[in-house]
Amino acid sequence: MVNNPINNKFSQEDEQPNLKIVSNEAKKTVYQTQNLDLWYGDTHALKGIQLDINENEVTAIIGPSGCGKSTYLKTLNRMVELVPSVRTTGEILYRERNILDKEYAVEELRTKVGMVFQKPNPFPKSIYDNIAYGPRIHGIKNRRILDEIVEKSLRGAAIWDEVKDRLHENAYGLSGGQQQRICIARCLAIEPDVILMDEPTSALDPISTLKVEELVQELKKNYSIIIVTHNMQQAARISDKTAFFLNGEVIEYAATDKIFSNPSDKRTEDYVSGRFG
Amino acid sequence: MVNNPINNKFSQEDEQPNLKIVSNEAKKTVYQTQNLDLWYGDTHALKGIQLDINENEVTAIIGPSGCGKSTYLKTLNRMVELVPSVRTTGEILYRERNILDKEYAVEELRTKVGMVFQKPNPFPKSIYDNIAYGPRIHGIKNRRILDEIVEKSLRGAAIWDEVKDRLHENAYGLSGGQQQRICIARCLAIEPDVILMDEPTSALDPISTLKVEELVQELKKNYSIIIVTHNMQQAARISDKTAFFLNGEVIEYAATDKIFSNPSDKRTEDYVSGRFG
Amino acid sequence: GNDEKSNSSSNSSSSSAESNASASDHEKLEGKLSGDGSSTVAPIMEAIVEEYSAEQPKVQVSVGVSGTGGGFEKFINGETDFSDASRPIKDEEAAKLKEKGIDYTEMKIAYDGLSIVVNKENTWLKDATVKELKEIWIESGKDKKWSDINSKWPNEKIVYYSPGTESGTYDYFVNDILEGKDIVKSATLSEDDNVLVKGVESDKNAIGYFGFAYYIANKDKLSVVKVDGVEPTHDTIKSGEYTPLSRPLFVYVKNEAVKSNPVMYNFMKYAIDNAGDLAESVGYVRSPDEDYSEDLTKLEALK
Amino acid sequence: MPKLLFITALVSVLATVGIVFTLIFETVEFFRRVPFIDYIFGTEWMPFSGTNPTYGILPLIVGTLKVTAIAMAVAVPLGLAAAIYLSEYASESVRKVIKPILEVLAGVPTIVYGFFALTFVTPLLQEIIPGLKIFNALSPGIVVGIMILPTIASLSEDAMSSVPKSMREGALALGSTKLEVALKIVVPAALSGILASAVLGISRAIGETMIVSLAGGATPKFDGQVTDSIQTMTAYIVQVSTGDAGYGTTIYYSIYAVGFTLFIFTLLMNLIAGFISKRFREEY
Amino acid sequence: MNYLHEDRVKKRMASRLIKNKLLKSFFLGATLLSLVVLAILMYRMISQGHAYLNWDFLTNFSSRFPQNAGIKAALIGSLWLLAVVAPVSLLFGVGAAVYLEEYAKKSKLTTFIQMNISNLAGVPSIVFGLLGLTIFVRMLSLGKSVLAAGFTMSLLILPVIIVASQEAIRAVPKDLREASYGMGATKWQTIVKIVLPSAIPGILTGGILALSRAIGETAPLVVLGIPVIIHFLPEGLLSEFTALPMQIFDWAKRPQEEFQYVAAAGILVLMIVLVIMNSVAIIIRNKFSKRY
Ligand SMILES: Nc1ncnc2c1ncn2[C@@H]1O[C@H](COP(=O)(O)OP(=O)(O)OP(=O)(O)O)[C@@H](O)[C@H]1O
Ligand SMILES: Nc1ncnc2c1ncn2[C@@H]1O[C@H](COP(=O)(O)OP(=O)(O)OP(=O)(O)O)[C@@H](O)[C@H]1O
Ligand SMILES: [Mg+2]
Ligand SMILES: [Mg+2]
Ligand SMILES: O=P([O-])([O-])[O-]
Repeated sequence: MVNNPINNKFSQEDEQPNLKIVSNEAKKTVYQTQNLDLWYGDTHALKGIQLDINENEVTAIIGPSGCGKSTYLKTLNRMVELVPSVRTTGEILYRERNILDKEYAVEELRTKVGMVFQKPNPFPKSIYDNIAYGPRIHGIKNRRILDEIVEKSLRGAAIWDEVKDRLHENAYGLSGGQQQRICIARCLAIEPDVILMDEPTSALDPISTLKVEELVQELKKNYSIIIVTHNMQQAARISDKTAFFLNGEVIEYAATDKIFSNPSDKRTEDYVSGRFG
Repeated sequence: MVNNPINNKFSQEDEQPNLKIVSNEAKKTVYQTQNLDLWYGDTHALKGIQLDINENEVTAIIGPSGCGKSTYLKTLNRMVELVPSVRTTGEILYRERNILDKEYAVEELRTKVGMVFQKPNPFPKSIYDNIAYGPRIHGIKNRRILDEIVEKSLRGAAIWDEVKDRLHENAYGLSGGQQQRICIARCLAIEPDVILMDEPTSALDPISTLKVEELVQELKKNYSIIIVTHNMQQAARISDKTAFFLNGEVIEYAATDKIFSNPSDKRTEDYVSGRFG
Repeated sequence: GNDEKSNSSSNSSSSSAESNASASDHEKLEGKLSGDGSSTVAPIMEAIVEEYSAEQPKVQVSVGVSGTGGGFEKFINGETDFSDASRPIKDEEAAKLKEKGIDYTEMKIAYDGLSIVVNKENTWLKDATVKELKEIWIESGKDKKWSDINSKWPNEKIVYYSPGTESGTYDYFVNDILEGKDIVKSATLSEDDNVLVKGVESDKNAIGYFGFAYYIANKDKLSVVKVDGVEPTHDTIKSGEYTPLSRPLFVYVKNEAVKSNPVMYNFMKYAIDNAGDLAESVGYVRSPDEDYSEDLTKLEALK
Repeated sequence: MPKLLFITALVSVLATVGIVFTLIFETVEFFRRVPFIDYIFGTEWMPFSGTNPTYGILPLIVGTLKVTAIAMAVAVPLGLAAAIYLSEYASESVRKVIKPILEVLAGVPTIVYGFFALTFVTPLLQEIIPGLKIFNALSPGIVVGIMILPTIASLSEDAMSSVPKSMREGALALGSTKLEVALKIVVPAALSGILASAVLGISRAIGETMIVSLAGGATPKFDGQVTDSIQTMTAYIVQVSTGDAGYGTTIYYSIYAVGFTLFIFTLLMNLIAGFISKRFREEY
Repeated sequence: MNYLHEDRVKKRMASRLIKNKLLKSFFLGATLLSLVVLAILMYRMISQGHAYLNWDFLTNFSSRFPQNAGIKAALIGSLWLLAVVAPVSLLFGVGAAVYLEEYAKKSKLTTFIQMNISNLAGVPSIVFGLLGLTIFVRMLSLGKSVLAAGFTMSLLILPVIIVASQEAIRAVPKDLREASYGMGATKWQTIVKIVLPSAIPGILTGGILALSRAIGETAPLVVLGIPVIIHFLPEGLLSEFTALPMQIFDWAKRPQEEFQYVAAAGILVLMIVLVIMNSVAIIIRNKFSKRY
């Protein structure tokens, strides 16, 4: 079913865009998805997904509304399980361990795999408490250590300067774009390995969007990032590889440049040229 | 404030796309917007809008999220008044009468100016009752006449064949695309002069989108259509003229071809080439 | 007066100032007591508790007003130390108490005159014989008009108000006037005596009956009916002239409580010593002095 | 933790079990003394009769239904009208003022309403209706209606407010007046919620106690009069509780039988409410 | 073909607009009616009761003399009652709501519990009185104590609190839970740190409204046989006590007309207590409502 699942690390490197700095060694994969099928009750939302995701890269997932982008993303940290009717088959190996295995403690997984959502969703608490939330639930109580984590995370999310003087104000007082960066900082505070982002800029204005995009580029040095977006230009701008989903299937997965300039599949071409969606 | 409000009917005709059938006589305007300013409380959402809209054409309004597209559209049938804090200055002449005048009964205006929304919003009634709703409130009770109107409207919205055998089933049983065409049919049933559409396909799948787009092309023979869309390709495909909004201002208004191939304003160019939004 | 029996703490006055003064002579007691029962007796009991608690502020006396029968129900269940009653205990109730092993003693604490009342605008019924009363109140299987009783009276339906069927007052009326026969079905029966006052007050064709105290409190709103020529007053009730509608009011005491709870003895003694005055202060009639001395003897015997 | 929480959730089940348990033993005892058929079909309720007590529940049920019917006749139209005003016409600031006042009204203790019915509404009605007795079904019925009006208004308003805005916009965009939107779109769409609020109102009217005890009288009657004294099931229980049902008498057991009947009624209302929300649920 | 002729539409427009206006006034009138009733009610109580409402009224026990009668025992008794009902009903109510919203699987048992709760909400208060009399007063031998009445009232308002808490918990945006889970928080951590803090305004508003119902309920107390002649304050949970509505009921039954006014004064006190409780609820709601 899957059309062109180009998972080969070497072929992919040949197609890396020239403008991006490409490390010459073969990238390691963080996630390997094998034969993943997912149902919401009777709705077959993901169909035979095969997808390997590389370390320290930005992987974009694009596709029309309802094609399963969010569902796939949420499967990677098992958030999808919050829907009671969900059923999955197949495997997702994260760092060689199958996360769909019930033995795998979700709390552990989600500590390693952070997530940023479409709508900024800070907690109704102070900025400080938002960032400190993760470390605290993992048992860190020492105020000095927390202070340090908060500062580091806010700096990491490029928002320290904007909020450092009002760490104890409610996060709801911030603008949408700032809130989204707070959410990213919150996610950094648990020192994840992978960051999942579901349309993180779709609720933001152009300038905030730009800031978040720059941040993503910065973060990929230390984290592996998987980002869902409906904005094809955004995918083209910031990602290294792009997967095109349609009706729950991966139609094409390749270096971003290839997807946008020379897709193998007619449907990909139709989509990226804006003929639907 | 307004940057390049190209309202000149003649210059515009020169720039009509070659592929479209262009009538040679000068088009009449249905709407003339003059110095329109609008505030939501303290938010200045529309700033000095100048815009003339032609009869029997499709006029597209594009722009990034929050730029005021929907607000402007909703001002044209005064739906914007549903927000209690709204304040407007300036004039909108519809067929030479100022609709912002409190004397103008909104109910009358809205009978002439139909509207189709982003998310299909049929009433929780049968398909038949959905379509017959408008005629009924205008006092048509005769069953035979109603039957006729329902059929005609459904045919007009290109959905008669799909639903003719289940007119008395609940409209919620239909797919999103069908529901959207039901909403269009419902709007046709009151025999409007103008049809406003706010991102009418953004919640639809590709095939339904195509159907609605075809329908719009068909409808413009009898109606003047103003359509808001975030899909630039869609604007390019179906509209005669396009207005580009940014931060509540009209940045550029011209024949669609010009906007997409040779915009006068740098910001328009940035936007249509996908550099933000 | 009843002064022969009085000691320092129980003089005839019901004024709290004097009670307080005498309280200082007393050892302060602590403890709990609870009672329940007749709504007829309630005003007297309230007066007693009010005065007693000024004297012995650390003694906690609580009294419910569940009616004579409701009081006995709790008394039988062992929930209360004493029970107020507007009629003597019934055989069934006594049997139940025996079954449960609860010994009790009956104390008479005052008299009540049951008053028959009619609307102020009622011009025809000023005086009634017991026989007429029976005729008016008995269930005959059909609606009754005043003219059915006496052809000179108006040709209008009689409207009845009676205390709740299980109240001591009702019992007494049914026993003594109706000789155990059924009361008219159409009567409004209410435990709330005020409701009866309101009812009679608002309807020209109404008749009702209830405790003397309620009549006294609403004298100006209602007319009282003489029974066999005798009007209920303090004197006629106390002297026994107002028959058959004057009746004694009781407190039933649990013997065990008097024996084991010094507070109970103290309270009851106070109650008996002051019952006559306090009863009069709330519109009832004091018992003959012999009754109180007899009560006191009984109480001492229980100690 | 989930186990502990589960136990807290079980408390409500235990309460129901407790109620059934409490009622059933005494009720069974009652039916040992009074034939079930006589109880359920009897048209005469005269438990206090010394010679021939009768226990036919119908007069009490009729009394209850009279009050309920009058209450609903007051509460449904007015409550619905208020709900429509609040959800469709009132501005946010008006709603902000009126809703709390409605809540206060809903929170007025029933004893206060009872006092009000007896000392204000009844005399007022007597001016208008000459033959009206001091105790009657009309006055408590109206006051019970006033008491449940806020509940009906507030629940119906919730149901109407949850009709999606898009539905209203759709109708307004077709040139409807607000009235047309309210009556033709919103009310039908919110019908299940509205009906459920009415059923809840009925069930509260049936169970209402103090108002009918104070203002309804204590004369069980099997007829259609509303100007005369009546007695409801609840008022009977109060009458016996404040009076003196000798422990172990048939009267004592009868309050449990009446309580059980009341319980059955509420159960019935609940089933109806459940059925209504299933049957009339509009999907949107 | 044209069905909606312009002049036809225009002609009908006028009458449609008038109808709209007329019914709007009717709807407004119905809304204002409840305000009018409240005003009359308050006016009546104030005009009848104000003369008796003074400091002595609050600090005296009841008396056989109307001018000496006070509400101390009932007021303090009601506060004691509240002190039992509030923790008990909130603990069990919120616990049950958390269980049903966060833990319960969709099962027959869950549906049954939920149905049972909504059914219990409709059971007349007087029936709860019968329950309390049998179980708490007699079976558990708590007597006519604060505790027995408190448990009875707690059960009475439990369904209301459960439903209000469930709604408040449900209203916590899914976003926030997801954010918390997304960071590796356990369910319990998410409930305690995110869900409950956000739901607290809703829970408290619903809770306070339910508690004010418990304060005003008379029928169950009547059935429990709560005493009214009482000249002491409760000293503990097992003390006997009386409560505001009971005292008012008793005064309303007294033979002397003056006691009607004393009863009205008692009603004023009760209403003031309720208004205070309601205001607290409103303040809480307004203060926290704009959080997300
Ligand atoms: N909770 C759910 N229960 C049932 N079906 C669901 C649920 N969530 C999503 N679906 C269905 O699964 C499919 C994929 O949904 P998903 O949200 O992953 O799409 P998406 O690509 O993220 O779309 P969008 O761009 O609109 O966010 C859709 O058909 C959707 O209707
Ligand atoms: N009801 C409202 N109250 C206050 N501000 C509003 C309201 N609706 C819109 N706005 C503000 O007005 C501006 C224009 O909003 P509008 O909805 O017209 O944008 P849009 O171009 O349609 O965006 P989108 O593509 O997201 O639909 C925005 O800044 C928005 O925040
Ligand atoms: Mg999505
Ligand atoms: Mg918009
Ligand atoms: O309350 P009673 O005195 O009438 O029994």
